[in-house]
Amino acid sequence: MLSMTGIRKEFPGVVALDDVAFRMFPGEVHALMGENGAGKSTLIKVLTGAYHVDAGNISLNGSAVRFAGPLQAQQAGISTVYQEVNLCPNLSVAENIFIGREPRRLGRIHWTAMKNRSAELLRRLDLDIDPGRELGSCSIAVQQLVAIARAVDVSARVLVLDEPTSSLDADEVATLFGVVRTLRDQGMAILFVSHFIEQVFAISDRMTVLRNGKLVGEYRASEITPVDLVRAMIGRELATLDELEPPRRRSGAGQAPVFAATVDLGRKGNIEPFTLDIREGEVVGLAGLLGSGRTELVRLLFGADRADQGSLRLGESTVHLRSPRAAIARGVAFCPENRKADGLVEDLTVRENIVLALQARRGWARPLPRRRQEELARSFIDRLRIRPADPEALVGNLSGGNQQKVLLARWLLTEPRLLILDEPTRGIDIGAKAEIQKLIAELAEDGMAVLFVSAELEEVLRVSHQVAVLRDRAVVDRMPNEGLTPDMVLHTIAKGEAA
Amino acid sequence: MSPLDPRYLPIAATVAILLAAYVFGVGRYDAFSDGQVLLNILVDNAFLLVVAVGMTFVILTGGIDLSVGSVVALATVMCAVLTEQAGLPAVLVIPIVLATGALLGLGMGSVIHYFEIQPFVVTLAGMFLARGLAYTLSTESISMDDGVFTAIAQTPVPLPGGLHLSISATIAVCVVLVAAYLLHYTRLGRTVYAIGGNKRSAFLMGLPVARTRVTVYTISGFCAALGGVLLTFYTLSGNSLNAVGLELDAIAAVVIGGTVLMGGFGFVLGTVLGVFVLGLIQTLIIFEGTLSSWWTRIAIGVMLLLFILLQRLIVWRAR
Amino acid sequence: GGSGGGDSITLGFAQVGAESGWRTANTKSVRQAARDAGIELKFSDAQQKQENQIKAIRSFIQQRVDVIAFSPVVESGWDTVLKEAQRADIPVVLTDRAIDSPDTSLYETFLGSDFVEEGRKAGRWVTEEFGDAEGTVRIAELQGTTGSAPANDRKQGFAEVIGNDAKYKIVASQTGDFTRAKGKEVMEAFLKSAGEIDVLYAHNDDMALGAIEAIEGAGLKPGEDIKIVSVDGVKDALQAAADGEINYVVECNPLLGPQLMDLVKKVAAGEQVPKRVEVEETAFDQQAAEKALPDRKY
Amino acid sequence: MTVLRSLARHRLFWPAAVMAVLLALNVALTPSFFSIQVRDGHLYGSLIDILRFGAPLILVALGMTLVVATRGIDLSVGSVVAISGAVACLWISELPEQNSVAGVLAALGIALGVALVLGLWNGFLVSVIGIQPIIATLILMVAGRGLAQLVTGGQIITVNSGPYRLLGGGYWFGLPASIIVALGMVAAAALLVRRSALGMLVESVGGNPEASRLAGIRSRRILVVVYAWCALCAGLAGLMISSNVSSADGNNAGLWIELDAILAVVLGGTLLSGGRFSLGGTVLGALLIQTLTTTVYTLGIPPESTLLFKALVVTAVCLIQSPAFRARLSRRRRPPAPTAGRSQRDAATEAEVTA
Ligand SMILES: Nc1ncnc2c1ncn2[C@@H]1O[C@H](COP(=O)(O)OP(=O)(O)OP(=O)(O)O)[C@@H](O)[C@H]1O
Ligand SMILES: Nc1ncnc2c1ncn2[C@@H]1O[C@H](COP(=O)(O)OP(=O)(O)OP(=O)(O)O)[C@@H](O)[C@H]1O
Ligand SMILES: [Mg+2]
Ligand SMILES: [Mg+2]
Repeated sequence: MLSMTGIRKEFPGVVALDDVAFRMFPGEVHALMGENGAGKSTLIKVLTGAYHVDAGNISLNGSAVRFAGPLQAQQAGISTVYQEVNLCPNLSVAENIFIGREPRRLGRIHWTAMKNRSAELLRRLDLDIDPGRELGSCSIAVQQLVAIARAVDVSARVLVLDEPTSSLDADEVATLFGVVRTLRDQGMAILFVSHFIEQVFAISDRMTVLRNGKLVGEYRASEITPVDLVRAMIGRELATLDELEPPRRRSGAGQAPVFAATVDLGRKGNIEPFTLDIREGEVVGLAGLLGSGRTELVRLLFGADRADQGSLRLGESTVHLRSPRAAIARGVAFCPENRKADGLVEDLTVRENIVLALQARRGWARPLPRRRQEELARSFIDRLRIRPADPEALVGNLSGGNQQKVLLARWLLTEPRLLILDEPTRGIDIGAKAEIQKLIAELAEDGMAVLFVSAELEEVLRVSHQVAVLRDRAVVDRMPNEGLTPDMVLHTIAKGEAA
Repeated sequence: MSPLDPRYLPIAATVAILLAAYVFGVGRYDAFSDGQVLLNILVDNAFLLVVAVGMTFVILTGGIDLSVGSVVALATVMCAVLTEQAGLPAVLVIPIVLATGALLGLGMGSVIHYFEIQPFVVTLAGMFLARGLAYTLSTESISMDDGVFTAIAQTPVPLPGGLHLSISATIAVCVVLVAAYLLHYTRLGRTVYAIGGNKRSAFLMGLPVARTRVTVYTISGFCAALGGVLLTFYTLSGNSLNAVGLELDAIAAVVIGGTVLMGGFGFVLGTVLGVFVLGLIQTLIIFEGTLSSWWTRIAIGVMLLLFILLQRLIVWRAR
Repeated sequence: GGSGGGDSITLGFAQVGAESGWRTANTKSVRQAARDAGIELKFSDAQQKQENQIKAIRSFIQQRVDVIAFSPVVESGWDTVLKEAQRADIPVVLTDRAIDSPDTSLYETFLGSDFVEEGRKAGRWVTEEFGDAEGTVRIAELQGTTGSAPANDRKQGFAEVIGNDAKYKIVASQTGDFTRAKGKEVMEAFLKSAGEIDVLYAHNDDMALGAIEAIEGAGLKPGEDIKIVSVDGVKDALQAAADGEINYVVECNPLLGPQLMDLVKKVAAGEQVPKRVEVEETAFDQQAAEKALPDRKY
Repeated sequence: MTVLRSLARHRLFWPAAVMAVLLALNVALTPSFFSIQVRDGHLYGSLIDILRFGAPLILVALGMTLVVATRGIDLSVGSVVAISGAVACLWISELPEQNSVAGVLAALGIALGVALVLGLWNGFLVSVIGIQPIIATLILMVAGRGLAQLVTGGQIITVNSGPYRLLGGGYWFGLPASIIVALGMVAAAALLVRRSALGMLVESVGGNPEASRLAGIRSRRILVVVYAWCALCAGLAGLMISSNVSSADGNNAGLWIELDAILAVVLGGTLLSGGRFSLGGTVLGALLIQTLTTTVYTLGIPPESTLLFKALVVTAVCLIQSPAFRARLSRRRRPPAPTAGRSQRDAATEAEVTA
């Protein structure tokens, strides 16, 4: 139904796609796989006309097409969720879903109908939020779901989903897959990108693997094993997938001194007062459902939002954080979930983004020597495998996963005493993810306190010594990670009290 | 606090301050309570209002249009030259002038969008161009005694209570209503907001970014030309030195009205209030009538500051 | 007259702005004279914008002042608002600049100077000075702000006079925006690109003063190598004339406050006044400048 | 060839090329245009004039560059120019001995001090109160002009002070002092910004304010510093302008210079949406504008057509600088060549947005 052949796309200095072929069939889910920077998103943008293609052919239903822009692609029945949430933060949720095809009456936009219909659509995705709410104030996960809601509503023939699940938890993923399967059964062709191997195998019928902008191969899901798939992606031999994954943590840290402790810290309208302590050398994972307040909790600890009640002790002194700067000065680092809005400065280079926090702490008068900056940048480029491995590349030009690595590098570099990571592995490929998990373990071993947030419960359980559970913006439980299984945690979440 | 949508807070704040300033004026100056004083703010600023409404569209997309003042001047000169010197009838002249403004806007919008040049420079070049064209047409100021222009200029629109508006002011009110409708109830309007929120996202969402951006500058050019026509009614003359620096007044009105210069947030109603703020400041100063030239400027600056500080304060408190 | 406050006269005065020292002297004179004459003055500064002036006049009407006076920013475009004044029975006095309305009933009288005549005076001086010079007389002209009435008129008057003889040639003409800094900058460029220059005609003194510095910088003697004639007659210019750097200054008198107040009183009392009153103005050569210098106030 | 091509890729190549064309135009009309003579022991010539009259604009634009890099804009520079000149001249005119160096230095110090205070005020409004920069500085633009007139009493204050003349109209080592001062400031700024971390932090604050806050950058302080610096530059430019004509004109000094300054910044390749900035580009932009002005004089373009000419040149510079425009031009002839340079990403992604 849709086929692309001989696709080539060059950016200044980088060949992002080189002679790539890709095809889709109605009633099938086709997964596009590859490491960070392999060219998946670029292929999608080439398909929808968001990028001009340098060479190659695209045909839809047998006739050659070349879209001048996403508008045309949409009109031709291709509906897309791009990787970075590409919505308008200043508009309401409902508008983001319907803009461009608002329900109208007598030629004017019918606002009530729009609100009602979007509420309905959101319910279909199990999302209960006010359609009138400004999108920018919603968490990344919600934004991702809104983008999906926007895409699935069109009477499209092709649905393209670029990492739609990167910040969704298991429940939402299940809901999404339900929707996707229905659409597939109605004969829609679906392109799906994800770094979660299990998800890919759970949903897709066919897979295409890219590596370094080149086509590796196309496989039927039933004819390939996860190990082979990963091997195709990373291009090296693997015995088992476990080779990539570090062993699971057990509760440790024992009786090391407490580094951070809150007593009834809270903020009206954001998060209920909570009491939590984190020891040096201990990784505390935060588990909870979408909107349970994990992000809000960690923002309070970092002073990104100001607490209006309770107290916080960092190290030896009780502090009242008025700004992130105050937190940083006391050895706290915070890697935010929304890398685009809160994290990276896209106009600056990889090097500059990496040293930014360190430089901010030193103040403007004591610049890091250029040579030192390069050393630091290079060491993280190597460790986290940032591609392209060029410290002078502009961060805005990097692929999503690589951007995330840069952000992470910035905070690892500051060598904090408490490292807060909000969805640090969002959009990162399995190889690098394992690397990061290993790194966290090492850091903790060296005495760093870590607060770890992830929508992927597995991951939380793998890296943390302790798991704190949130529900309805309150901390409901905290348990040592001994023999914990995802089900046990989910049970706690569901019940809203200690298991 | 009442559950007022935070987006409307700046507007509510501005209304409150405007009221306070008005009450202050009524208490201090005898003739101030005359309802005509308020209406005159509208009558005297009708052209600014129209220009500012056009500017609102542009700023909402995150752009800026510096050419409006010059386009206003060009429009007045064109009106005068075409009627007085070329002898064309007003019914022909006015459409020609409006089309010229729209065309200039269209040109600038196209260059801005298709060649990706910053709006600031393009419209600055447009500003030079329009003023240069006005000079080329005439460096003298030209009086007009065309029947239609005179009639429109001098026919008051009676209101109850012995008050009256001008036809220009009525046109300005219509423009405001049309603009509010466009922005709130049409796809064009919503796309304007979307582009202001994030141009790239708007593009990826499949919105007609190119068309909308060009349209927005066309609207602004049209509004500027219309403002020029209204100014021609107002002064019954054409003068190439008209409206120097008007672009700043227009931008100020838009921004005081709560529209964010980066785009994406704001309302036409805010712009109306912004124009009223500027007009009221001026009226207060004229009524005071004792300030020297420099104290006049200082007072304008200080009152502007007060308005904005109060606005911020109210918004802060309410949050 | 209106029904303003009791027995004293209220005068609404809408000034152009404060764009030059000349204008400020004009404003000061009006204020001082109003105070001396016991007239209550409502003053408004239009910042060079006609719209603002119209607004001011409108608000004067609202406030029912007894007399309105204003220096129009431009000549045209006053009919509507002046009709309103007429309807409200408030007499209007024009100062400094005239308006071109055919309906002269809209104002009682005009008090001010004739810019075209000033240009002619400058031109006449040039023709006298170079009457018997051989060959072409090469003239550089520093114009005022493009499109402004004094610039247009002074240019026109000057051109009228020198246009009679082909030997006078304007070899360079550019706007200096009525300021010293621009006058200097433009003159520097003239000196390099326009070749020999015999006379400089500046539309106001400030540009001439700036040009003098440029001429000196080029190693020439202002007033000798290049003759200079300018308009206005501010103190610094008379000083320069006395020092031999400017040859001729055409006066444009800003001090019309006392004359204005006389007219205002008469108009308010309903007396008949002449439709046009000229301000007393002269012109200075270098000797006259030296003599006038001690009592120059502006 | 390759050298040429890599030169052509440099983002300042095109403005520089336009400037060269303008200069060539001048030479064609006035053959002596490039000649630089030594007169009374100092350099004299049209090129020197361009630098000399361009010096104040360079200064103002220099300050403006950093403000623009933080996503701001400073409309008040014109007023600051007027105020600082007025303050200095007022002070000097009241000295018993106008030629006293100490007195003049004090005047300069006070004037710059006042400018600094005004800059701090702008910075305060923008960073602490959180007013949008264009409005915050509009306040000072309006009121500041009034302040300048208040200081001068609406008249022109003429001073007669040798030492004061030096700054704007005098010569050091045969070179106009204003050029030396302006270049000195440019060098100082470049050093300050690129040798310290200030430049990077400014670009970060301009590029993404929220991310910068979360990275622990003191954005407020940086904003204040930047506005203060901008006002300081404007103040110095004001001194230069007033010293050049030995007088202070509170009404007209620096009128509309903010537009020229912003234009210089933008022509120099800095985006008004903040982020990356280029001091060298700004200097080039300012010189381009001054060359344009001078060209108008030498070509003898009548004042009523000056603006048309300016519109033409500005449009030409912008178009030729725009990668999209060049791509469109060359797409007609041959397949597109990849554009390179500073705004790689912008060039690439924006081109897509345009489609
Ligand atoms: N606008 C651009 N300019 C320059 N290079 C780009 C641009 N966009 C993408 N690239 C480069 O193209 C390559 C492919 O990027 P792409 O975003 O397609 O990767 P991806 O497979 O989606 O990776 P991820 O899993 O991290 O999202 C990367 O090397 C990236 O640096
Ligand atoms: N279902 C929901 N209903 C209402 N508000 C929600 C919901 N989900 C998220 N939000 C809002 O989104 C914002 C972000 O929530 P927060 O990011 O703290 O949640 P989280 O636990 O980090 O979840 P996420 O997985 O979405 O990141 C909060 O303002 C929260 O109120
Ligand atoms: Mg991707
Ligand atoms: Mg979260």
